[in-house]
Amino acid sequence: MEINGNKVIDLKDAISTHIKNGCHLSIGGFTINRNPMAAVYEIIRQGIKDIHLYAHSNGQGVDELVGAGSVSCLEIAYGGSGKFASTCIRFRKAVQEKKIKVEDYSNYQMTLRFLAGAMGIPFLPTRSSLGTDIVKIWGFPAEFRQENSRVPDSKLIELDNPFGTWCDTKKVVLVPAINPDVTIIHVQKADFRGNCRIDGLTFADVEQAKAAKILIITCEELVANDDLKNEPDRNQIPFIHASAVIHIPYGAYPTACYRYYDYDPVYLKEYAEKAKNDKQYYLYIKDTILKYLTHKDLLDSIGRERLEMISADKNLGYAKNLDRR
Amino acid sequence: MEINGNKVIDLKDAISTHIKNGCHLSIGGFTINRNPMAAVYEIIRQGIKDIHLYAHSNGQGVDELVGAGSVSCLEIAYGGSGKFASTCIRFRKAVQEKKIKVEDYSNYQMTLRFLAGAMGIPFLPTRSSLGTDIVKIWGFPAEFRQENSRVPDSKLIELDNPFGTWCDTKKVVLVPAINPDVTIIHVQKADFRGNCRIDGLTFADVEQAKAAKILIITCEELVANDDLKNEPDRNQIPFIHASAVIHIPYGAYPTACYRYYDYDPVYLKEYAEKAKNDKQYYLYIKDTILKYLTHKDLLDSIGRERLEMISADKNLGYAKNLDRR
Amino acid sequence: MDYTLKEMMTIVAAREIRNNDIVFCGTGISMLAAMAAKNINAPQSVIFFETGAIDSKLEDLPLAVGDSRVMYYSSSNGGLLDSFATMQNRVTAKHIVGILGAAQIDIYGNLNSTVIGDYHEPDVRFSGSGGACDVASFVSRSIIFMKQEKRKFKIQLDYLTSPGYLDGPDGREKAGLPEGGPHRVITDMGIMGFDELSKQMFLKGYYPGIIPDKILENMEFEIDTSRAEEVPAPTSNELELLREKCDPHRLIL
Amino acid sequence: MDYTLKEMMTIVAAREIRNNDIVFCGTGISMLAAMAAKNINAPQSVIFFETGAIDSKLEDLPLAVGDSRVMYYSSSNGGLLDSFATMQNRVTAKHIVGILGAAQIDIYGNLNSTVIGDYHEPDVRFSGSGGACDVASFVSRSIIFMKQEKRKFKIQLDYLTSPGYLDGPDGREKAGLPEGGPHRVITDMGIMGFDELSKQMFLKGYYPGIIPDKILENMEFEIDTSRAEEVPAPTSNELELLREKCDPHRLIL
Repeated sequence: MEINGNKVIDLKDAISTHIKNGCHLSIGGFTINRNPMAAVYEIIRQGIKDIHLYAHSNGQGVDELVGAGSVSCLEIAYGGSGKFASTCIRFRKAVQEKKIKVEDYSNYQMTLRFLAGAMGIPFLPTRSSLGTDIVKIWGFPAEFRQENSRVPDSKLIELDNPFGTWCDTKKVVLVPAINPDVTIIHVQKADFRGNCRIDGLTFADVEQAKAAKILIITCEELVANDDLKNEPDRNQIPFIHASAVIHIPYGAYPTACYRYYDYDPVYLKEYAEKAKNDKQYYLYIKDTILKYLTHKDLLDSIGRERLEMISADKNLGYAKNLDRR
Repeated sequence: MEINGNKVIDLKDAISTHIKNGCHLSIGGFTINRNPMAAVYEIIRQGIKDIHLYAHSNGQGVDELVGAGSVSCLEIAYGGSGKFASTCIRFRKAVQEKKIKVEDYSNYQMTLRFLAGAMGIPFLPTRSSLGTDIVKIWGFPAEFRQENSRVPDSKLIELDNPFGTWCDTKKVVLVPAINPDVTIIHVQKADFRGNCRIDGLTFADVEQAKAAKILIITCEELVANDDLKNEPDRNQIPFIHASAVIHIPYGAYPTACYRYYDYDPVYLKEYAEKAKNDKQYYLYIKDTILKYLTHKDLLDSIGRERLEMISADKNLGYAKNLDRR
Repeated sequence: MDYTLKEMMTIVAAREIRNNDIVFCGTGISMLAAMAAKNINAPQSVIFFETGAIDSKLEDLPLAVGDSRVMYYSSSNGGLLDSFATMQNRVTAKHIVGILGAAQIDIYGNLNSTVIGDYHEPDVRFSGSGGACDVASFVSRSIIFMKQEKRKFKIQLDYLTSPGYLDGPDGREKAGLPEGGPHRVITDMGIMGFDELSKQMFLKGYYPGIIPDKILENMEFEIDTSRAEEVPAPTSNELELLREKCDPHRLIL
Repeated sequence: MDYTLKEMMTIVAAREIRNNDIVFCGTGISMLAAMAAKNINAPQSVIFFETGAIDSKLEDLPLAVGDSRVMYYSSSNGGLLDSFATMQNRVTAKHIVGILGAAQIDIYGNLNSTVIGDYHEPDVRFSGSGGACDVASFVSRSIIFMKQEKRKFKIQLDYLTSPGYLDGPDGREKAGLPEGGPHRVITDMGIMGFDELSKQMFLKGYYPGIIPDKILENMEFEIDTSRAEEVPAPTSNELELLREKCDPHRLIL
């Protein structure tokens, strides 16, 4: 990779170059916020299959990838989209119908796993989950783990504190690092080299970004390098981690992007409705995702009025009087 | 502690309340930047002794505390002040004359130790220092460690990777957490509750702050709570960690404070000169620190001209044409 | 004054929150309870989200902990690493109360929010832990919302997602967990505590119009009801503040 | 054109840096070498400080890695955790070259920057590792500045602060360290490399006016000199850019 070059590229090219059948992928965002949805839809359009997917509480993006049949293995802490689906519906179906292999962790554990990957170490310790079935029950069978060099041999390992009772701690759980082939995140601002500025909560995006071999960034605004270097304290991800930068306004739609737009409650409610029924859901994929060539086409079909409805109040960062019932 | 109250207090009171003989203390900053010098000088004025001090590469603050005889044990990665003293002079003397016990770590290890403390876990792993004397040679004797419940029984522990060769790693070094009684940091802006905003590099201040039982904050500007809540992305330390807030302009002087003032090369060079000679150094302590009741008095003796000389360029954040030869 | 069971539950939970508490909350009724406490009885309490926002202004009710509404005018916007470290850190953890929900609970306050049936052949799959296991592992006390149903108050959980007292008084210590654990269970019929010695659930209160036996009928295991008292109904002041300040658009209520 | 030995050393180091390198540097001549590379032969190289600043503009020469001058107009201002994680991370580490200095070096490029004499009864105490041990442990190649003196090129170090190849070709692997290791040693008399097979130091070049024997006289251990060639003196262009762009106020030079 050129550390220093111009990394701006088209979304189709970025996805076809970097996302292969069977690849290990991680996507940023949280439940209904800053999911890299344009990239998710492009993955579905390109018919990529057999993805090994990592997320903590990604919500919408995970559910759509699972629903479209792109995912074979999922390591996750939470499959929910807040009020719109307390359990993501296609995720639930896929697990109940055993269409995907799932491994369950907690949110902190998944975040620590990305952090360990970003730090270049094999594991990190936590006191979370001692005594629970998260430690005792493995979703991926031991044989699968042993045969597959891309997943660690153990889900989690309990370790007696090697420093005795230091910090009043007898035992910890070690969580194994994740180093995805690719991480995709959606951010507010990026420059051509891949410097990123995220407004509002970063969730675990920074750790996910730095843990990956390839980092794909979609952004609301492609700004000049000077615009970011002016305030370096606000740039969470320096360009040395980036492989591809794609300018896609509304790239997180229908999830929210702080200071730019809110989630679209109309879309998310319709989605939850359609997700309950297989036939309806296949129609959704056909008519809402596959039908359009690009994210822009999809947005055009939604129409300017809906996008204005969710456009963020400058001060608050979300749509003030949005009807969310 | 009142999580939510008004934590503004006078420096003398903060130090006399929280810093006791024998206490475990950590101070923020790096070499010649954002050392909490006003607090350091107040500790020296109050004649507090036998401090167990933690820093990574603190530089000036560590050297003055060691020089004044306030420190009995020091855990550190680097005792230097950049060009002004590639090895801090009083630190070197104290070690050579065996006046203090020292334990050596690397910068990353000390930072991870603070992070482990902040995270509430007993240790963190790294691949740094495998095969070196940092692992093999202990500064604190094993008996001292065993007798003293405030230090871990081991300096460092090597551990075979429990996940086999996951992440192509056979072995790691575990560094034990630090939970100081008190951490003191100097920041650009704080409010009465103890929310902090640091401009420029944070070094390891955030981890040091969150690892401590008591956090004392000195700040250049005491601002309204609203002024910080307006831009929460820029506040690295939320008030829930804070115990005391002290408003002290030039509180890092003679070290630098980004966007406010530069280091004072005149002071630092004179200091390095005096530090070489015991008699001269005792005169320095007497005439520059003990002679004055407060940091403001010390600053008055330096004079407005010198402070103007180091005042930061608004754009650059440091003094543009400062003579630093 | 008329009130719904959801309003009753929210207010009963809010009353458990004190000034100087740092309140961890999830989506839905748990968030509403935290907001109600802040608006009614514990104005100095601090609301805190696993996504990394602390002391958000919450001008509008968030519909998820990842909602942009939690990011506005907070004291600090960090990420998941920050929030969970704050819970695991013993200095801050002792001030934190967590509010959780689950699909199943047992007598020691252990929770299941993962599956009904066998993990590998699930009858019903739920969202999974999210931050719940972390919160239950770390914080000094937690408040748990449950529906009062036999299939939810179980002798044996189908999956133990979030630790309560595990198998008894020294369960947490044996497992290596920090002190702390479940403090209250709030249902649509009453409120439970945990016995200081046995760490088993007991009935602390029943709502107006509910008798303790009704509650027992809706549980698979039996609990001590000898200490139970009637829980006062929400006052008109409580209801007014809840309805007007916290959820004027009836998004949760 | 006249030049000082310090200028020669700086430029010899700068020539080792390539476009697409991420250059970790410390205080003093190491920072100057990184700036020289950027201004002379590797304009696309990226300078990076352990304190957390990356790609700083460096309008003025910093006098410490904690100097506010590294914070101005960087790509990102983080902290120590960020910078060292970037070095430990194998994806980024493979692009990183570290520039280090030390009080003692041995034939395998192991470094001492801690003490002369016994650790517990030191004759001379130095600053200690700082980030040096971390850099030497993590990055794919490092460049080491040394003074060419017998007491500094030691058969046996008084203290091994920063790992080179430890005790031989498989030293790093046996110890559990990542691949990588010392690449060049630059002294006031010449430049050394490390043999691909033996991982032992060898003389790669000697400065104009210096003969290899002079270098050997100033080392406690012997190294192969058969591959040594004379190092070209700094060009007038190199010197001009170094003096005028990098250190116009002669703060380091």
